Amino acid sequence: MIIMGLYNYWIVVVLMMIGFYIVIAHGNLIKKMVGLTIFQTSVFIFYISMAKVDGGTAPILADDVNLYSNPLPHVLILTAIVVGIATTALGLALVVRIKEAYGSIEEEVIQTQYNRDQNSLNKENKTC
Amino acid sequence: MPLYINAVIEISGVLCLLTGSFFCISGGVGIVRFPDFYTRMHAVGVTDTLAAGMVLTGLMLQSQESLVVVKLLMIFLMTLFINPSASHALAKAAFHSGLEPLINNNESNSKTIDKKEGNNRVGD
Amino acid sequence: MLIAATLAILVVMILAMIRGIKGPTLYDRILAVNMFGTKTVLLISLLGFVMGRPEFLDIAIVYALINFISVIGVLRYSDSFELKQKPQNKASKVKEF
Amino acid sequence: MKDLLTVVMLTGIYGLLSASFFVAMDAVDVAFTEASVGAGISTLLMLVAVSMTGRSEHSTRHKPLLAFVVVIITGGLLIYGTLDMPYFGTADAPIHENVAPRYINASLQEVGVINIVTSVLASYRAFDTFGEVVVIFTAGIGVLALLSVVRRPENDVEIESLNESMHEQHLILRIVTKMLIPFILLFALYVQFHGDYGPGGGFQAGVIFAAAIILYAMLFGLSTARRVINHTFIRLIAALGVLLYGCVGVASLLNGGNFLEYNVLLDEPIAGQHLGILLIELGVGCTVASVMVIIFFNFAGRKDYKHNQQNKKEVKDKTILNDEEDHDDHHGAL
Repeated sequence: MIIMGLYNYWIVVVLMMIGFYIVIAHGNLIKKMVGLTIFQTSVFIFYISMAKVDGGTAPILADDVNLYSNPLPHVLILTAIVVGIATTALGLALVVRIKEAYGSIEEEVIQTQYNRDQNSLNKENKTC
Repeated sequence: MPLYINAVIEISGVLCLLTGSFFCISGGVGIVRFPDFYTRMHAVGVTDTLAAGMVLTGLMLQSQESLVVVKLLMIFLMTLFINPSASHALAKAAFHSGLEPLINNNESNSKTIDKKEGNNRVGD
Repeated sequence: MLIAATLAILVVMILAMIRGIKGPTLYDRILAVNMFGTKTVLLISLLGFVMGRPEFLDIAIVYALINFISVIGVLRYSDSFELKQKPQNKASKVKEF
Repeated sequence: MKDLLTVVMLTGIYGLLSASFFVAMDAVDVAFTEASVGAGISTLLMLVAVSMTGRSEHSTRHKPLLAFVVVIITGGLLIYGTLDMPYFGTADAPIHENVAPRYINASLQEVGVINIVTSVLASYRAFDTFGEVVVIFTAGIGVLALLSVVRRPENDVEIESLNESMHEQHLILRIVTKMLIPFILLFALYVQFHGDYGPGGGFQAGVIFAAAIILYAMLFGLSTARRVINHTFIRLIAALGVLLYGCVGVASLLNGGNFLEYNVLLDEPIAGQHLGILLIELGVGCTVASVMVIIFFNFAGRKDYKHNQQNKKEVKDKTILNDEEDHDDHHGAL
């Protein structure tokens, strides 16, 4: 009973770790963005589940209700969702530009290509 | 007299909800069990609209406020418009992309292939 | 009764999710997403009644609309994929109609 | 999963699921936003991005074992941290004891708005929301800087011809969309101005408004949509929204109050609050809608542009090949 009251946090932690794993273990940049989205949603769920009060209803005043959920996390998350989509769009735009510049969205390919470019640049500088 | 009408409305609402849930579940079983895309689409496309209509009608019969009924009616109308056209677009896109329906019967299978080839020749 | 209907819809959502994960072709997955969306509309309208505050049906309306938009978008952008991959097949098919 | 389109589809399902979760948790406003954003626009943007960057994932995971160990350790520590947290749903958790009762009890007298979320968003924490709007605006500018392409009129003609062929294919969809779009726009306006009394507000309305325009652009072609909504015009609207928000703040400063203190805007404090909330929600709605439209137009525009360039290249290659063949023929003849 003592432990069971915490299950919402555990779900959040599991989701968060899934997102974290995708971000660090996958080389594909689009997948990294998906992982970030999952991570983000886990934070949303964390806030919203903290705002819930047993027996309370949505924080919109009504005549015969006197127990409401906490409106403050709702406000924070509401704006965070829209900001989240805007930043995701920015990240995807960066991914698209990386694809155009390097011809790939795999981290390793990009890294090797970058190193090669850098080496050739260095050589040119030395010969100069 | 009003009591009697209330009871009828209540019972018909419950019946609508029940049939709606039944259609929902049959569609769900269909989407998992059917062998290929087009049959699955058939299962979903047929039951989705009907089930949504049934459940929404059941809710309409149970609600007291008129605003709620109007909103439910709007959702109902929108599912009537949107679901069939989305299914249509999906089936069309799948067919255009060259996804073939699965045909078990050997005879009819060869026949359709013949037909297709003939059509293609004419088209070319 | 409302709770029974909600449970039925939850079961159907799980079935749709199975198809979405398993689905061999892309179109199976789009179908699963579409079905999931319509079931979410029903679930939200039912939840409003279960929780006793049915005036929040606006969310269900938004869902119905957004579901349509996302299906159209998926078809639009997956279509262009197929167009790139097999242009000839597509062209001949279009001629037939 | 190697197929990125599948990943995007499943992300869409995830968005739908999380929004139903928000409804179950009484957060109707959040569910509203997640419904319009997470399920619709974010899936769409990912799809466009995937269709530009390629569908399949090539590389294998790097050091999956190490990553797994790191994740397990972090997760274990976090779960250990949750042991001291208040239980789910308890009414006397610390989060409910500081400012929340004030918001719930005093909001009706102080702000006069039934929806507490709106009153906190637009009145108590208006400065915070101002920051968020600026972040959205900045993200829009960033996408514009990264993805905008110089368009020439000759490109338009080609895109149009491509669109014409598509129109004939999607006749039914086009008609249904034509019937739906006015309804969606009307509904967006309802959400915008009904935010005081029910779930809704500028953020949600903006996204729904943008979704209608995106639907139009997808089915009737980008150039047609651009003719309806001019590029310069939409950028102007995005900037005007932020400006309107800031101006309300400055106006309240000039009237002798604090920044964004609406009580001083009119004679009656409550009427002033209503006016202030209406104006800043309008500003938020304008900015969010136009930024979303800008983001989508730039993504889709870049895709069409790339597509056209590729087509042109292919055509050019073919003509060059043909020319060479012709030359060869001449040589042979000579």
